[in-house]
Amino acid sequence: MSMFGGGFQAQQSVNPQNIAMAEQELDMVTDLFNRIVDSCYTKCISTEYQQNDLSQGESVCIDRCVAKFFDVNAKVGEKMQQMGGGQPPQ
Amino acid sequence: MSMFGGGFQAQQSVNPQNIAMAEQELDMVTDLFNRIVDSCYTKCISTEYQQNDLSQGESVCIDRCVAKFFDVNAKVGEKMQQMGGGQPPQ
Amino acid sequence: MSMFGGGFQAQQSVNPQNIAMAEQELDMVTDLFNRIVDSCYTKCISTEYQQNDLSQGESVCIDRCVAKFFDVNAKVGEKMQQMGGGQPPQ
Amino acid sequence: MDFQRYNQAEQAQIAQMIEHKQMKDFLRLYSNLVQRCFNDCVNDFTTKSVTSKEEACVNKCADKFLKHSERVGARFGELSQQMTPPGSPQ
Amino acid sequence: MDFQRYNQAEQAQIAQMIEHKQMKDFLRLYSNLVQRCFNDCVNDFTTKSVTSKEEACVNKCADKFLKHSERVGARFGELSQQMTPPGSPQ
Amino acid sequence: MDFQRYNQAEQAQIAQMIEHKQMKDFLRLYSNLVQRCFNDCVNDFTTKSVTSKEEACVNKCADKFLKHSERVGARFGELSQQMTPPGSPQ
Repeated sequence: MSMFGGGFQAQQSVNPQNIAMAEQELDMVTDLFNRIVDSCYTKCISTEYQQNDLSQGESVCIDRCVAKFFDVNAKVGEKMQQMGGGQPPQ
Repeated sequence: MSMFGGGFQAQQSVNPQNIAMAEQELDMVTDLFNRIVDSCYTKCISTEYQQNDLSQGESVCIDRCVAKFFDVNAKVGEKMQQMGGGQPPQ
Repeated sequence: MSMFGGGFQAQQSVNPQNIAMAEQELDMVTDLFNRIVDSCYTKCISTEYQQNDLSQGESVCIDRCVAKFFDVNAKVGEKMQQMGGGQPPQ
Repeated sequence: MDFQRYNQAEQAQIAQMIEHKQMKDFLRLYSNLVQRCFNDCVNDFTTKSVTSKEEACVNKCADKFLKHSERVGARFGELSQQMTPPGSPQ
Repeated sequence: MDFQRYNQAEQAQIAQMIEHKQMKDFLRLYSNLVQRCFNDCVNDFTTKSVTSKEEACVNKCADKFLKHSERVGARFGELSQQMTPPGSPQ
Repeated sequence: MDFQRYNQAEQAQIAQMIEHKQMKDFLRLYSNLVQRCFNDCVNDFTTKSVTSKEEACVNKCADKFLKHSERVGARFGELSQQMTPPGSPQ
């Protein structure tokens, strides 16, 4: 029996850099999602609040807004790689 | 005498989950406070800045604004518990 | 040879409080920079986006905007020290 | 997001991190919702309690906000899967 | 907030965390104040230094902001105590 | 910022922290840029893809935003050096 904690953790070593990388990736995706929720709410949702449901127009607007945000995100990403000559993160 | 640090810390064990829970609670309260400061400033404070003190009207407005924010916070909380069938955190 | 990691780290002890202080200082400077980028963009940059370069007027505006933000930052800092009787962090 | 490239011990730690962040993300969604609906719906500070008109507005706003977030989440999931993950063979 | 349910060792660690966060919260209040008063008061970029009119405005803004935060804090404290803490007997 | 007062081991750890934060700061700049240019340039939700007019706007916006940040950075560096660091002899 291992003296240093449970057998499972001892068999494989955790590389803290991998954990940090996964965290950064996760944080980026969450941040992107939150920014889209925010921007598309402002662009698409009427603040008159006359009904509890999304209207047909609001729903279509959200779908297009999310797609366009992804588009802009990708285009800006390409642009910055060209400028900086940067490598995409592996 | 204990070999592992001061006697006090050694007598009781710290449950990291409890610390994490306390931190989350603290962060939530701080976040709520900051949002109220922000919203009520926009709702109540005239940006003409003609005097250094809060006017009578501004002071009354702040008091009501804080009370109403708590109200809305509680009502939305109830609503989300009904929808999600979620339990309030213990 | 030391049993506990590289010889270098073992020679000097790291005071975690120093690291925390350095981190706080770093975060403050970054936060200040981000707020200036944000405020001065809103104050100085025309959102018509008719050209890829900063106009002469925009460039001059940015320079003055940054200088004035530093000014306001310093003046508010002095004011708060007078009020609180607080010491500047060493 | 694809965490297959990490070993089991790392994946276990990442899963724990995700769980921890989900709670944080939920609390953040909730606070954003409260602040947005408060800002959009509460504008009368001649009363100390939320009026029935304000409450009705908050209710519709909360419903819309949640449905909006859900719809953004659905589109986000679809579009994320379509994207070629960085570093993968094309 | 009531941390009585935690043991002494945990409470000591929580107290340390609170102290650390208080510094952070103060710095954040300060930066928010600077940015808000800059945005509201500084609009003339024909000069490089803050004008006396702008400085007077910043002074009043800073005073109002601090008094506002204090008043929100007082109401916040009262209302927090009135709320039944979650998990306590009713 | 001057980290000379720390010992070598501490400086090594601080350097690592700075490197870690630089990546985070870059990602944040990038997300801010995307959100701002999206908000300023994309307003037509009758189409699902970004129009050529929107794309041209995003391109100019991204260029301006980067040049703006660079210019703020240059002024920021100059002004930071002029400031007497707190705690240093006058």
